[in-house]
Amino acid sequence: MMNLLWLIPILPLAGFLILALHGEHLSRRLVAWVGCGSVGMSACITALVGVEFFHGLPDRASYQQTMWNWIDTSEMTVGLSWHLDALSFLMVAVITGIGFLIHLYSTEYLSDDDGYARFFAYMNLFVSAMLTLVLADNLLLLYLGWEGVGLCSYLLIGFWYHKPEYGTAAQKAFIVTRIGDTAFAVGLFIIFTQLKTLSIQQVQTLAVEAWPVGSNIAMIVAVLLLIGAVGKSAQLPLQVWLPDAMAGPTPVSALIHAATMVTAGVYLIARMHDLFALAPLVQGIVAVVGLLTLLLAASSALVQHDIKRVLAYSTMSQIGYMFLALGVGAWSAALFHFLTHSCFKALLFLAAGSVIHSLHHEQDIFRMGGLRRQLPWTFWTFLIGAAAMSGVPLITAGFYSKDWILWSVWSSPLSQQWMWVGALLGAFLTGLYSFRLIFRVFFGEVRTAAHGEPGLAMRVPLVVLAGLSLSVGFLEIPHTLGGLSLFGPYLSQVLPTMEVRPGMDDSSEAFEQIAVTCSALLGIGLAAFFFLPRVSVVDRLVGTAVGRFFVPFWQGGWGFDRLYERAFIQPWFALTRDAGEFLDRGYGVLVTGAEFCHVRLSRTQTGHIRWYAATIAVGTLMLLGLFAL
Amino acid sequence: METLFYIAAAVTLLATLRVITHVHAVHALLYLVVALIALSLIFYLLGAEFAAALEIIIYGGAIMVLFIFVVMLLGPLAVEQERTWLTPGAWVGPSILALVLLGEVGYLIVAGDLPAISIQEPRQKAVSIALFGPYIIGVELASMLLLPGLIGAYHLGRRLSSEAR
Amino acid sequence: MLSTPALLLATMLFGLGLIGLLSRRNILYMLLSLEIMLNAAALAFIAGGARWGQVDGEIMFLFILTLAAAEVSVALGIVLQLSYRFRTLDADAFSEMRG
Amino acid sequence: MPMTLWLLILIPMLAAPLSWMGQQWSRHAARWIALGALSLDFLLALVLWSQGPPGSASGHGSWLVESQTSWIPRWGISLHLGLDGLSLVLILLTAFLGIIAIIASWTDIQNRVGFFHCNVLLALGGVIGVFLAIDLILFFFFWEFMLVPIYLLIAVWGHANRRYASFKFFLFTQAGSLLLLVAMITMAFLHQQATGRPSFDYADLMGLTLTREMAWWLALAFFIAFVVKLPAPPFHTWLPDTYTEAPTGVSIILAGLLAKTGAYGLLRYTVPMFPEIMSEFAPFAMGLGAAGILYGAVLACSQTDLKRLIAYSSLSHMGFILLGAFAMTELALQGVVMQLVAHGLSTGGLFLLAGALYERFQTRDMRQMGGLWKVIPRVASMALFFACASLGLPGLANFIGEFLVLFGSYSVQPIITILASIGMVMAAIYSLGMMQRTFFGQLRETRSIPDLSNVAFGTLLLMAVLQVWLGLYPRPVLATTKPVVDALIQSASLPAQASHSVPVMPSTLFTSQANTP
Amino acid sequence: MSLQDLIVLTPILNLGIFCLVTMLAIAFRRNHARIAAFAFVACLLTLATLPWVASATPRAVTALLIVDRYALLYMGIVLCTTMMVIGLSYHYLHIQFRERDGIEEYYLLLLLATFGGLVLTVSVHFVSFFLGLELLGLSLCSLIGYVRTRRHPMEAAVKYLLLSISASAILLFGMALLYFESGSMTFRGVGMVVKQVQAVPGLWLGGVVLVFIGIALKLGLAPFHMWIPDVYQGAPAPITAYIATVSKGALVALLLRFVTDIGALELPSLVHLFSLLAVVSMVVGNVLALFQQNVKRLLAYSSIAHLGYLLVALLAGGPTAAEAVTFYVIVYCAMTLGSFGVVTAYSREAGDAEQFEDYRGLFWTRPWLAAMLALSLLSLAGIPVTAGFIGKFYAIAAGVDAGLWWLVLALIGNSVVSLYYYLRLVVTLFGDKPASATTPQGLAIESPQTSGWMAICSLGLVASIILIIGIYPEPLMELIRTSVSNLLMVAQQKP
Repeated sequence: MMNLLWLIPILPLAGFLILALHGEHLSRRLVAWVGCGSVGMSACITALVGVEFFHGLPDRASYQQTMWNWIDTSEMTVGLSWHLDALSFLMVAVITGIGFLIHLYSTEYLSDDDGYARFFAYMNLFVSAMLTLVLADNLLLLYLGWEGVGLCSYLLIGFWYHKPEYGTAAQKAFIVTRIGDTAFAVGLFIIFTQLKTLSIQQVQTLAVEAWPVGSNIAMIVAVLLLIGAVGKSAQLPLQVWLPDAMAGPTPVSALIHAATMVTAGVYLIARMHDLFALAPLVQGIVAVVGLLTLLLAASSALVQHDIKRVLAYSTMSQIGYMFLALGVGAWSAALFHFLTHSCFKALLFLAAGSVIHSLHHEQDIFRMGGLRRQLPWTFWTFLIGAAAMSGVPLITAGFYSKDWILWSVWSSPLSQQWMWVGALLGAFLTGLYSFRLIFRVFFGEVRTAAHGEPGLAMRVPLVVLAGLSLSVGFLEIPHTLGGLSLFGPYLSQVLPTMEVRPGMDDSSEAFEQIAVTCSALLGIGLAAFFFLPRVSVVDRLVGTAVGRFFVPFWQGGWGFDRLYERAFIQPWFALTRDAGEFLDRGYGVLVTGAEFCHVRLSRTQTGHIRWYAATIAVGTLMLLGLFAL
Repeated sequence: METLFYIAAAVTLLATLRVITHVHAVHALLYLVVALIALSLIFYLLGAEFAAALEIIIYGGAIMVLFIFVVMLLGPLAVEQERTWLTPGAWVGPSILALVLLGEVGYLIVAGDLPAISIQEPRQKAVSIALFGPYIIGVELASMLLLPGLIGAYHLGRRLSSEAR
Repeated sequence: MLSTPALLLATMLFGLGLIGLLSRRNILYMLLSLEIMLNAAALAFIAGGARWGQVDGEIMFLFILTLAAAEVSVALGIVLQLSYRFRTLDADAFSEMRG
Repeated sequence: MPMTLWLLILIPMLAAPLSWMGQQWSRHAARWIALGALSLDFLLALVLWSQGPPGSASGHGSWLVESQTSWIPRWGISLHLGLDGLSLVLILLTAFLGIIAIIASWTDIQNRVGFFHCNVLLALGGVIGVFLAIDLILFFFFWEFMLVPIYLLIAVWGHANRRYASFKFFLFTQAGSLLLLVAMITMAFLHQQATGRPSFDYADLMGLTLTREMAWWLALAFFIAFVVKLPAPPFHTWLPDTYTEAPTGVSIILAGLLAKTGAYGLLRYTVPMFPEIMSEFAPFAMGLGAAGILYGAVLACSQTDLKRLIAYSSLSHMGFILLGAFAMTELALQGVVMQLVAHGLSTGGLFLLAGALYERFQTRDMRQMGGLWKVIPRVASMALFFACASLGLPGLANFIGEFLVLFGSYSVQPIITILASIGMVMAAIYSLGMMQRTFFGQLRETRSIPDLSNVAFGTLLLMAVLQVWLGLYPRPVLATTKPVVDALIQSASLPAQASHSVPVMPSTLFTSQANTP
Repeated sequence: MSLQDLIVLTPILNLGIFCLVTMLAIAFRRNHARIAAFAFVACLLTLATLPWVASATPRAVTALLIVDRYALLYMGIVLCTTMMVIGLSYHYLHIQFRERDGIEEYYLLLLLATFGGLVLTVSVHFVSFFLGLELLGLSLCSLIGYVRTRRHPMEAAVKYLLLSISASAILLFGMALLYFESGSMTFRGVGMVVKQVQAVPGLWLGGVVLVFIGIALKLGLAPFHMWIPDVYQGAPAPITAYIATVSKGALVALLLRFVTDIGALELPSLVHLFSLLAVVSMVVGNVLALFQQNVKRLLAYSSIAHLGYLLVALLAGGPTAAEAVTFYVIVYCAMTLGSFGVVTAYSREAGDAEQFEDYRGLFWTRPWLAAMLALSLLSLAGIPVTAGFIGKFYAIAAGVDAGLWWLVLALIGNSVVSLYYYLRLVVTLFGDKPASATTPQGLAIESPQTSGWMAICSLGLVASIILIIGIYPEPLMELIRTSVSNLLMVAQQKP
């Protein structure tokens, strides 16, 4: 069964090829079958492989499969090879599973769109690329998937190409991530130059052997990989593309900009954890970046008007948590949060999509309200998602994952106390903005009438994801609450478990959990206080001087867009405004000079014999003077 | 001897100067003839009496006559100038220079101490021997050279037969 | 020896001829000036012959004479033709081709 | 067997007058003749490829197939052709792109069809000759020979500003190649001084021992001549004008093949002949390459003319070749070869599409386009594909080329390589900008416009498939050129030891006299 | 004059006799075709004597002439070129002289000029040099003004006459100075003086400079090039071709011999003089041609530049230089004949086809003629497959051999510049036919559809020569090598 591994990324690719080359001639029904079917089959194969992976392999170590040698020179041998281990299997499972659900959802969501086949083609390509990314055995193949998902993200953001601003958003997303990718590529160059290999496993072992902890080279490589990860995962300072990326259809946001692609950075850092462990300083930077992003994004999410933008900022914020966890060495916690986040964020996006769908593409939450009764399915699933995101204790998956992270931050030897405080503030803000959304959209008076609940194809994924959002958290229950630990040991094959700082015992853990719970609940409560009443308290707050400063500031994502506009984009346009080039003008001077000489010399050809004779005389005298005297 | 040379040289130069400054074609030609005669005197003084003779005969005679002939032929270009040709003042300059030369020649004849005579055998003989010995090809070539002169003058100088009618 | 002064004279005559060539506009005069230049060259040959006591200079003079005759005949042919056709002997009038 | 080399050159050259005459027989006769000739060439090259086990050929000095006939013994010039992996790959590319160019001209060129194809065939014959000749003068012969037909192709069938462009093209190239000629002649004389007879034979001149100063000047001439053709700044200003003004098919040939001759020259002559100088020179040349990458990219971003944009992007891609060629590591050189092929395919595709757009809208100005995806999805999707190829998307051939170059160069010149990598970001900017301005956004055209014909689409698809194939399985190209690359590296490392030893007489180093007939 | 002398002089004698016979034939009965054929046969027969004579060479005939293989080779060039010009002229004259009024002397003058050219190739003495030159010059002068009904030929004739006599005067004066200084009129005798003394006498140097200036004037080297464009433009097209080829070729033969014999290249100041002339010629010629709108003038300017290239080769000195110069002369003659030949063949009664506009789109109406012109122009530009490339190769090779780096660089720089105007003309050939077919003078163009079979044959021959030399130059190189070695061998043998 394991040898079917290669089919997992290839099937969606086949789906893409069919749809891309022949999609226009297929019926919508067939397109949907191909689009969903390929991912679905991938998911099935994942399941089959999973069965064997859990039972067949001794110690569930890893499984490798090479299709062929991609680059084959005497200096560099890079195979198109797949590497399956616990980490990649987790990713594959999430991608194919959630991917399938979102595909299913899309069949209805986009049912009356012109580019139906195109959409599924891109989506399939994306799934394929994403699977390549996570299954890659070497960094170059990983890079292939890395760029591939970037491309698909670009294509899908700009899916509705007739709106120029969507195209711009797509371009922005691609170029900003490409900056990160370039740094990543340079990192690859250094790794290869130093270690003469690109295989992930070998790189890690060799790096540990070759580079001492904290050495410059390890730091540089780690920083470069971090920049790559930051770009892809929309973390500070390359986070600006994600809010704009919401221009794409909502399923795209769910799949790419919430569940899978944006977490590629997390995956990369986790993958290369040994390398990051060699560069403690960089790991610290990872934590700080995560923390800052989570606060920035959370505060920005508070004041957005567009439902999808709120979710986009929330995504950034949640990925910030993952980075924070990675930064403090809580590898498993980060990936656990990735797992739960994939479920609840996909759920939230899909539910939001359902809202948007039924409101005829209305996305402004200030034009929504009271949808609770009109869209009960959507409401309940959205509520579950929001609860999971806010970390409503005990029943939601988000609680368990976030709690794990916060506990790790609290107890990790690598972290600082203020980090925990920041993360706690983040948890509070999460509750606040999540339920702001709930109260704005589903409570209060009806502002725009909905045209009914979505159909089955959209409802099934919502329900399944809602179920997952509630249940996956039970994979890892802290021992203060019973102590069921499945996830941590599962990943311990691949990722080191975090050591707890001495002096951290159950009591401190309990105290910490209570603090987290309180902050989350406080956020939800405050949201109820702010947004539930008809005359909003918030409006008054916004009117104050402090509010007048902070609201636009937060709305603009802390002004990064404007800063980049000034610092990079405008100079760039100034540079590229002129289509001519100065070197060409240099040659132009030569031409002008020649023309000038020609005109001048032509005037000497007067046609007068006497003038000619005079030149002869003068020439003769001069030459005589020069050479005979 | 040397004085003679310098006087002749002066005459040549003066006459030549007038050739290039004079506005009337015939006058200029007259001066040129004088210059040529003076030059032939110099040739003579340099011992090239054969050249001196040819200078007068061919240059002063044939070629200059050709020139004058053409000037006459030029018709309209010459007609307007015809009146001025007759003024006696025009003859003064050439006459004076010619007289100077005449004096020189007279002196040479009277003085009798000629440099050319000091050469044992007549100069013309040596020239002739050289001309028809080592330079025979040159002579042949020179004779060929006259052919394009002839044909060119014939073809270029002639009017079209249709125009002539 | 008179050969060196003769050479000097030849040079001066050559110069005078050149000046004439440059300063006169009438083609006829230009031809005359050229004759002077040729004559100057001939004189220089004669002077050379005198210096070395050879007859070669004189022989060269003869050939120059031949050239002058041939050349003058062609030149005058052209002059006649020009005067027929264009009614002018102004050298500067013949400057249609230029540039 | 040796005759096949001549056949490779002569088939297109002899078909050229035939296709000219073919004009009188029927409307498409010229095209079919040209197509047939090139297909024949392609097949012949394929046969050669399949016959020669790529592993056994070892680059310089010993060739897969060789043919030598005396030509001008007075100067030691012979008709010496040799085929190795590098030339084989490039000849395959030539024949392939030639076919593409003719297909691209099928609807584009409607007047003087016969003469057009005659010129195309002559030019391609010249290009193949360049790739095969290993006598320097013969090389130069073909090198110059191909200029005239290309010049005519631009000057007669080009766009509005064709005269200016064609002049610029010719003058720049000629300036470079005359320098080359002087350098070649100098080398022949140096050979004469050393051995008593002049020789222009590659092997003879390879073994020449030069004084440092002389080698420096010669190397400079060899460098400039090829860099003009490649091109790299500051000798590139002919490129945008020429590529833009040429008709589609010719643009493909120009960008896909003529630029390659420059790269080929660098690899075949400049680098191995003056290894010592070149190793000193490498930082500068690589810097020039990086400068070309960035400069081309910045200018590509500034363009509003579609073909001009592609032209500048091509300049940018050529920078990688310069970068790699002077890095002198196996990876970089492999990357260079790959980039040669990949760039031919990607730029060829883009020019084909730009031509298709021009045919439909009579403009190349992207400001007058927009939203065309809706009208001509086939063009748009193919453009998207080739734009991706151009920006170096992994999985496509360009990626292999660029990345191998960068991998190979990093170990030599890290800073320059990092600068060059920035070009990847810029490539994204201009490629996507092109897509955005042309195919996305609001639709302006309201009339209905035919999409790509099946033939054109199939052609593009074929190129795309090749891109993907080489992007995922570059082994055929890499393996074929491996011996050449190895030999190049060997020759580069050779003088390091040789410079300390006694100068060896050239004739003993290489035994090319052995195969003189 | 022994029999042996007469044998080696056969070519010259033969042609001389034919001149006289032709004159008699004209006097006897005027018939254009017959006289043309007669002149052609004269050249052909003379040409046929060359191989026969070759066995008896080298041989000095009196002090004036020396007949060696070198001279015979140049004689061959001169004669072949003359034959081509005769071929080109026939149809041209046929059109120009509708009245059949005095066409026949044209051929006689042509033969006389050629005779002069032959004399130049064998001259080693001032007398023969001067007489040969004047024979050539005077005949040419008449030929230039031959179409005396038109203004331009007459204007050109006057200019040529006056300036060519000035040149002769300068040349003669220089010779006189040399004679005065050395007491000898043979080239070698003149050169001996310098070899014997330490310091070069100023008068001698002045004489040499004057002689060179005279030659430069006749060759049209800048800054003595002024007359060239006007005369080229004004002269009837076949005569332009003749001036550009025969008169220059013969003179170059003489120049090479003169330079070799007097050992001019051993004197730095003379080398500098030549370098200066070469560079200035190249630059001035090319710059003047750049935007020229008159085809004949353009070719004239280009010929100035080409003489500059040739000087570079000449300056190199030694066997390679002589070879290169000779090769270049041959190549140059072929391509000049080709280009002016097309101008001739395309000319009409109203005047020569000399404006760019006349040639616009020629390729689409008369492809072969246009191809011929394009071939010649590309050859002039030095593009491979044409003879011009090999010529340029030789010139560069000579320069490189002698280490004249700056001159070689100037040469290639100028080649590039020159390419511009050649291409300008080539591109015109391939342009689109203008809508209104009138010349700037307002004359309606009746572009001739035929050019006479003789002209076409000649052009075809020239084209094939250009291509053959361009593709397989080895036999010609061998021929030149043996011939030239003769020149140098003689130079070394008899000091």
